[in-house]
Amino acid sequence: MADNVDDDSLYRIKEGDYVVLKRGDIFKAVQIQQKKKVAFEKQWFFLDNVVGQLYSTTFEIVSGGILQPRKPKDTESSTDAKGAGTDNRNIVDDGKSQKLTRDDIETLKEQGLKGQEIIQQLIENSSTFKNKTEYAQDKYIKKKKKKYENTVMILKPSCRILAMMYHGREPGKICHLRYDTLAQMLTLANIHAGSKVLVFETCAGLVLGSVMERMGGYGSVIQMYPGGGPVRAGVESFGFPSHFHDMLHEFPICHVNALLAGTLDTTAKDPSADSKQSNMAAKEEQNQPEAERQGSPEEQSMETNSGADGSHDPKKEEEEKRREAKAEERKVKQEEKRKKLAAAAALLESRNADGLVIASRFNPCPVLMGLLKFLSPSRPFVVYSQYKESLIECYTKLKEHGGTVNLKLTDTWLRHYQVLPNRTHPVLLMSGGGGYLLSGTTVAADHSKPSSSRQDGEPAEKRQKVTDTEG
Amino acid sequence: MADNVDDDSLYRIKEGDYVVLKRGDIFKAVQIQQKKKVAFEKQWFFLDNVVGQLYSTTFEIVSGGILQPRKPKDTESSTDAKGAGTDNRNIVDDGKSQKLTRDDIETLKEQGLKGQEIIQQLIENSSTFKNKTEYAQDKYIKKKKKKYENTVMILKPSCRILAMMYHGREPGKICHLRYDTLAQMLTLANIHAGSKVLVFETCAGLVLGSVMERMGGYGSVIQMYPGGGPVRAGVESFGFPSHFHDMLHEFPICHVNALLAGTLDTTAKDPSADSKQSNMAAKEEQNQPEAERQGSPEEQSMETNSGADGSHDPKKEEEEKRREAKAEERKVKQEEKRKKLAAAAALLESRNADGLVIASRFNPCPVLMGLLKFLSPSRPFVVYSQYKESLIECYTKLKEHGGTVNLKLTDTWLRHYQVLPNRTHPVLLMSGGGGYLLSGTTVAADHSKPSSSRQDGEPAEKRQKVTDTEG
Amino acid sequence: MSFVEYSDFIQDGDVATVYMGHESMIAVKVQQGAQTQTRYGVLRHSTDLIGQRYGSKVTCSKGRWVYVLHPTPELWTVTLPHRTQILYTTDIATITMMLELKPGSFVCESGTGSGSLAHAILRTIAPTGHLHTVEFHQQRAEKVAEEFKEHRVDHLVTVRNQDVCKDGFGVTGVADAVFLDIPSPWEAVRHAKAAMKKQGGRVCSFSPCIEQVQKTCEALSDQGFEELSTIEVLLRVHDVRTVYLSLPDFGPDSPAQAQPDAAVKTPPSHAPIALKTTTLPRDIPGHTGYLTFATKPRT
Amino acid sequence: MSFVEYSDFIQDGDVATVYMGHESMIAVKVQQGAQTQTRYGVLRHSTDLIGQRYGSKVTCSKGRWVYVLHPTPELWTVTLPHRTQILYTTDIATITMMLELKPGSFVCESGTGSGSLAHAILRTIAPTGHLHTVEFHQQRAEKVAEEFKEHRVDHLVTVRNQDVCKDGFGVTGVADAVFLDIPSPWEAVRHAKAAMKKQGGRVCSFSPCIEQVQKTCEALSDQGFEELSTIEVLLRVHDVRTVYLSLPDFGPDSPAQAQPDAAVKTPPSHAPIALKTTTLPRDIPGHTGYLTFATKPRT
Repeated sequence: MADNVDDDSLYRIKEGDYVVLKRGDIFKAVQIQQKKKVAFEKQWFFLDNVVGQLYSTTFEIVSGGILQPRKPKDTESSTDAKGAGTDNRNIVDDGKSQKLTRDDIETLKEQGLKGQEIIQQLIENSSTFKNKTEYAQDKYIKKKKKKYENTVMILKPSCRILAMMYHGREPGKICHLRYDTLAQMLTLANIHAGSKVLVFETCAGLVLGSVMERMGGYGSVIQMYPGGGPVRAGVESFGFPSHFHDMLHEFPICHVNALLAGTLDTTAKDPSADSKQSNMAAKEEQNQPEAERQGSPEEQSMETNSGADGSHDPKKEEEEKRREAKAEERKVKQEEKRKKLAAAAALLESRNADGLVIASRFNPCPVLMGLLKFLSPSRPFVVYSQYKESLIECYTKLKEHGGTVNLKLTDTWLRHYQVLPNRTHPVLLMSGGGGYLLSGTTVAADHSKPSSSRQDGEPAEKRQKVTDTEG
Repeated sequence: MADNVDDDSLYRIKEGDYVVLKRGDIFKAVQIQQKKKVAFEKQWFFLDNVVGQLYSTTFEIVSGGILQPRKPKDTESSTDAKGAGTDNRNIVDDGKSQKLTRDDIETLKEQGLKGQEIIQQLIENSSTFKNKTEYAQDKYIKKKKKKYENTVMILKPSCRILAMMYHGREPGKICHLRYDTLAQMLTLANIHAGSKVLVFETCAGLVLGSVMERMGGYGSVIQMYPGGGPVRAGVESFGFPSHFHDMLHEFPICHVNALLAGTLDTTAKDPSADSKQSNMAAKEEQNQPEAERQGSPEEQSMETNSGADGSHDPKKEEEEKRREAKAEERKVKQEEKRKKLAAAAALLESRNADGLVIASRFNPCPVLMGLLKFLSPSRPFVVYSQYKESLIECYTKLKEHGGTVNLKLTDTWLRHYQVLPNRTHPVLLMSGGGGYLLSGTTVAADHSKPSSSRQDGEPAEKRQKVTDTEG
Repeated sequence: MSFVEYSDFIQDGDVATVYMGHESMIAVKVQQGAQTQTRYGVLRHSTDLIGQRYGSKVTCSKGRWVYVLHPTPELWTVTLPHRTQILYTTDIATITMMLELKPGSFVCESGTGSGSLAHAILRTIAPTGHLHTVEFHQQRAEKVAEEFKEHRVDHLVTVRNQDVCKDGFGVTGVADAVFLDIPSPWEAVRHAKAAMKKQGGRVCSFSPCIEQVQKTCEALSDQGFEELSTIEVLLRVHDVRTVYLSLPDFGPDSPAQAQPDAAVKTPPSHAPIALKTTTLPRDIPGHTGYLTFATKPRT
Repeated sequence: MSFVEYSDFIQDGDVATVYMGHESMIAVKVQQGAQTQTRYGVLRHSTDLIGQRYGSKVTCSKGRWVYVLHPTPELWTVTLPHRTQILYTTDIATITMMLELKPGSFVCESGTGSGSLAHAILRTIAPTGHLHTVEFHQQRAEKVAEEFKEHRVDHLVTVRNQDVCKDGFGVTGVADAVFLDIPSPWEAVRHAKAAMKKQGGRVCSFSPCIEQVQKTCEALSDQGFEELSTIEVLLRVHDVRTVYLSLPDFGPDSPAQAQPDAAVKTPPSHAPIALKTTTLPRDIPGHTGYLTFATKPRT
């Protein structure tokens, strides 16, 4: 009890922290920076005041974008308890919808009413509200909240929160990977401290970060990345302590074949590879689906840009000098890169990784077949795809190829509930699809006696029941 | 009130009626025949006694397979109220499971305990029962019910009951078409009295019968059938009044092209077509999935064989005579067939059918494209398939081809609930898949001006949003 | 045109469905001389609609075209004016089958609401059945009666403006099936029973909340209903689309290819593969209501 | 071997998973000299298991072979001896993420049951976290403690045999997360709160029935928990298969072909097409339980 003060220091917001802003179901990851305007749900504010405050505090946005801690009692919203659907048959639709005028609302604001109270007023003065479907009511409230609510909670980031944030705000950036599906992946791949895990993802770093969180800084994670460089914005949002980054390695997949063939030279720098990589970086950019490249500036700002390459130089006279410095810098960087590559290659060469996680916009089958070679026998792997068809291909290929057992093609179905007295029911909207997973376990390649008729490397019995006659 | 007696006559079971036996969730369709042993849920009995009784009566099976109406109070089962899961943590697993011996059970039987009471005794004397998952408990009760329950309810058949029966007992025979999916089909195809509907199905006649039920004897139904003859066993199980059959027509799809080309000759008989048809009948048989040809004799007996062809003649001496008689009979039949064909052809020729329903084990795309030609513009059609992939093909083809709007590829998700005081939850097992539907509406072929760039015959706007960039 | 009988050509007084695109349709009352403003421009009824074949493509004033479709209860459900929450086709289809509706069925319903279900019932029970529908909101009862007339199904339906929980359905011993979509269905169960034929029939109650279901099941059991069964049916609409998946470049396959001269500036030639697939919308209906069915035994 | 650390080779004392086929696995305690009867024949531990690499194919006495896999919490869940109803991987994965478990987390759980969830928790919180698990059934508590020892995770867990509703978790102010799977979770909510760190944390309650959920939500609200969220996660396992679809024969296409001589005895040459697809099993899990999550705020 005496060390409460010490305890709390871990729970205080510091400058430079990666935090998550929350209002209702809406999340946004930002870094705490002094004097930096932050946009959230159509409002602007500064985070200067939150430094030193405790995590999970709710702040009120007051004039000038200043954040003030809200009084404890004033907890979040009770607009949920609205009683839709069940007793709305008595309302006469008199054609007049909202009885409050804009002036009325301004008056309420001047009287110091909180956003939530104003919304309550709006609901009570709306004759059509009760006539709306519950779904429409939710929509109405959300819209009004966006307009009038002015609180924000500041949270410590976690896999749970970031997975929900990405799914809610920018599903395209994470290949529409739903949080419950990500949860399955982490468990099916037996991610835990002390193991050596391969990750191939184009989910903004969310999957990588989630794997790292589950490993708690123990063991090693090798990010197998396509194109010019590893994408890590999502990893930064986790705000891991710096030692977590010691376990993180990266390896460009364009060297996979060379590594497997034993022809990868990591002792000297390879300029061709570098130029090739930047080529691909450009290409990478182009391959980004349009929807992802669009998006409002606000949404884009959610992600901190990783990598510091490609800077502009406006001043012509200093060009020469800077070019030299840059060349030097590049050399140092390349040396660093080489070392990193060598370290990652060393980890991979032994082909004894403990797990493989794939979640990308690439066709998963060749990715899987290529990376599976790095696993020890008796280790789990899991592949995510938004499309069942591409996992059918993986499944078929693995059955042909052998070397895996326990293959399962699954998806999960997620339902949220409203639990309120006399108004309990599933939430009226649900997520359409959470994506599909193919999971399995590697086994030792069969060098003993090639099994005569069967190639799938799995004992018969059960399988024979599900032949293709039915239907 | 005075005509109650008259009313009831419609509700009394008559000899020759097609009825449905029911016990719990188990249904079986049979015809009432004197002195005919009926097998149901591992028990044998005679239906002689039920003639003259009211529909929906529950009967007790007493010795010798005699059915006796059960006393009214003695309603079905309360073994549902068993209280699983929630309070089973206190049970010590002492290794002894069922405390009742076989002798005990026989004694109970001799004491005249009803099946249901015996089951209750078994449950109460089972120490492991409460430790089982609720799912295992259900399984246990079902197994015991099968063994000890001895009542059967006799129902008037209906689309609802037969659809549930087939789905529960022989899903392979109806292409795994779930009852709720069938319900969607009937509604999406706007099946109603007075219209002209085309049906192509290999669902034992269930879909055809359901369409006929919804048309109530008004209008016309043309069964488009593949192979040697229309399959109608399921239709018979509906027990329709005879005038319903006047609206039912049949047309072999092997004449579709000839009909469309205007070369189908329905005035004279065509021997080649007949031999071809019986050829195909044989082939048809072979094509039946193995699982469907197997099945217990009991299950097979559920379906009355349609068609009377292919009889054996054991007595050699009468061969000649019978052959002549048979030839004559065949002539008469062929003439009937010709007339039927002509009638169906006449209905089809005008190409103004009001609806099209397809549910078969055939690849749906060519079936759909072939039969859609017979519809008027602005008429609904619906195609069922167990496999989404084959409906994607239909969808793509229709978009290319034009002539339809309002295309929707859907499936439904069906959940049953246990609603009991303090034990309300979804049923622990649910049906995996109910199959997929593609529905749409025909429109007039566009003869005016060929639209330049677009072929899909659907206004733009919304469609352009869902292009293929995302993901 | 009627909602229970197809016609081939559009006539004055019909209610036609103007199809502008998926999920974008309107119902239009066809009147000689009238015109309708759509977002594709003006439709002139006399020239653009009357006398045209249902299913025809019609060009609006802005040069964009639409299809004019024959009304069906299902098209009506997506175009009707909402005066209340309505039932949609997925639930309606299930209700229709599970209540065993067919031509000749006598049905009681409450509340009528916006008439979405009622139209589907009428389609199914025509030409010899009858629907008794009870709506306690007067304005709504009048409005829906008017629509039944316009849709030429008024001979099949009786609309009553009363409180079903207090006054019942206004008929006794006639119904093969009863449908309840009211806030307190348990209060109407005894009226449902009274409305039904003594030989028995089917009943259905639609409720969004599980507490309503619990109370209704209790009332149904108390009133001697049998075969209680509560279900939920959800629709999923799959979007058919082609997606493109990139192929990974694992680098040159053999050591020979790995020679610098071979690798330099050769961009990876792995073109994305096309995949025909379906996706679900981001949000889909997660719940409409629970459907509780039961059988009234002979009484 | 341990449940929190991989090894490459099977050693005496390990618990190995013998994989005989999909859904057909057993857990085997490896002991020098022992043998295990499988349906594929006898496995002799000394020769067939000890010293073999995990993932190896091993031939049993009947000549059929099996794979010997390294244990994981997920394999344990499908092979463990059921002493109670257990939680399965789909729910466990969701619980693990939603409770924000990770290395170093301090967790309280009740009841321990058959230990299915506990193993998954231990895997995730190792090497620096701790699990306090409470089971009021003495026999079960002892058995599971024994298993933890065999699985070499006993240093990460404290098993208590007491009634959580009466006596709580036996610790105060230490837990980052609490999990409840008991018949009356609402009675343990205050104990959950007491067990948790003053800075806050996450709680989860698993209940099969909605009434339990309603009472638990009420208790959580009353005790000041926030962010209440009740969800349900269902797994669907898709069977990959090839199906064959017949093609319809609409007869000869052109009048020329329709000549008798062309049609006679020409069997339809429409070979079925093959389709790679998936199907769902006829019956799938329809419900396991509701998962209610909440956040304990700073107190």
